Amino acid sequence: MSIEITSKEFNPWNSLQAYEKNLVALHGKSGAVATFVGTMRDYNDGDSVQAMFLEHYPGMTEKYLQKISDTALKRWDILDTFIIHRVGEILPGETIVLVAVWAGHRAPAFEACRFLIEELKFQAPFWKRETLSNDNGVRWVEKNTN
Amino acid sequence: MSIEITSKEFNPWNSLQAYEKNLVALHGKSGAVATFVGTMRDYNDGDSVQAMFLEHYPGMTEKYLQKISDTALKRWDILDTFIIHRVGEILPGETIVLVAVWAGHRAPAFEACRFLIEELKFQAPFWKRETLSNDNGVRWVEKNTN
Amino acid sequence: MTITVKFFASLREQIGQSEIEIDSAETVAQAWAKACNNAPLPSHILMAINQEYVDKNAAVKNGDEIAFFPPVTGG
Amino acid sequence: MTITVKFFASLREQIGQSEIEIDSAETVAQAWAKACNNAPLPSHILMAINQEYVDKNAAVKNGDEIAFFPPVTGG
Repeated sequence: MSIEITSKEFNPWNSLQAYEKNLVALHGKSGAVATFVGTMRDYNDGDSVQAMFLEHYPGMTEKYLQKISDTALKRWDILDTFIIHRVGEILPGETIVLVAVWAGHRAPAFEACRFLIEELKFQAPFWKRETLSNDNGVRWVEKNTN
Repeated sequence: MSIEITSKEFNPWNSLQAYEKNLVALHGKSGAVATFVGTMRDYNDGDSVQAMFLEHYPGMTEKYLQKISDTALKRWDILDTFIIHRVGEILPGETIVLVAVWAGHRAPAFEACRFLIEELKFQAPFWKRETLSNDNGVRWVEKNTN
Repeated sequence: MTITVKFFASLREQIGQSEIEIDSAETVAQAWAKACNNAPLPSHILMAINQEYVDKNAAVKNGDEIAFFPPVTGG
Repeated sequence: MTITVKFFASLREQIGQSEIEIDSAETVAQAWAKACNNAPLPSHILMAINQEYVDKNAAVKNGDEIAFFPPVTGG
């Protein structure tokens, strides 16, 4: 299991490739990997967005992501979980979050992956502040959508 | 949209990275990517498996994967789909299938990804023949599990 | 014109051939009977005409490619 | 010993500070009142003690780290 909070841009597919290289114990055991990648869009709520700042609560964020990863590993028959979340200044097209789940079979992989991203979005202490295009100012995103 | 049948080993994360480089039109529009990767296990149905051969029906396979991709693009609010399926001789740990779906939001990405892998597994004309370990012979997998 | 009948996977191995040509057939079931010397059509077998799933009563025309195969196990 | 009270995101901007130290409080609600000059606690605000979610009646002890923040919007 791994949890990473980073202020640097990352390519999710590179990160997955690097992470899997260390999953030697899963070779031949893992039959399914479900992943979710969240990317910054250049629009939100009908407005054009130029940039975003992602604030977080250092310490609590890691604790919370650890907790939901533990819950997923207990609740489903899965082999491993991997989460990376970006913080700081972000531009459209850049990756915000990566969630990956390895399992013997596909149903628990999908279910645990969906669980992790939903818990993360509704409970992990991150906040988005958008800088709108055309000098339309800055605003905090008030809540996540379903 | 892309569908690929290949007899060569592929790394799904490399393939995704290469494919995304050409998705320039989705830059800033795609907010969610859900992917599923199916990998060969070294066990099945209680037996140790040494190798596998994946037969398919050339022509019908491509047609069928095209059809389910079209269905997904009509049924959900998604931006693009990508499927790669391996055929021929495969060893444990190697990737069998990759399904990826790009969307503005996560719910349709997850749902369409799950739809594609389920339709593929239960309808696309591929057949697995396993070579068991310890000279325990060869057998055709009789049906896919849920 | 002829009709091409294809077999895949375990069925191909049982039949011992991957492809048989027959000169005519009205339905898929009849094509099976002609290609397989009137052996009964196994109940779990899937069928396609020109690479589209059909049932055993589907009509066949000259030049068609018919396929019979066991339940699929890809992915 | 003191109690550290932290604020995040839009709430941090409204309060104008990211961290305030108070000398004592019995509950989270009381810590809010002390740190914010008895301003009413906004109804949608989330609270944590030592980085675990709690409700406003949770008991506070010396040395605790208390945090108030708006609904989260990560992912």
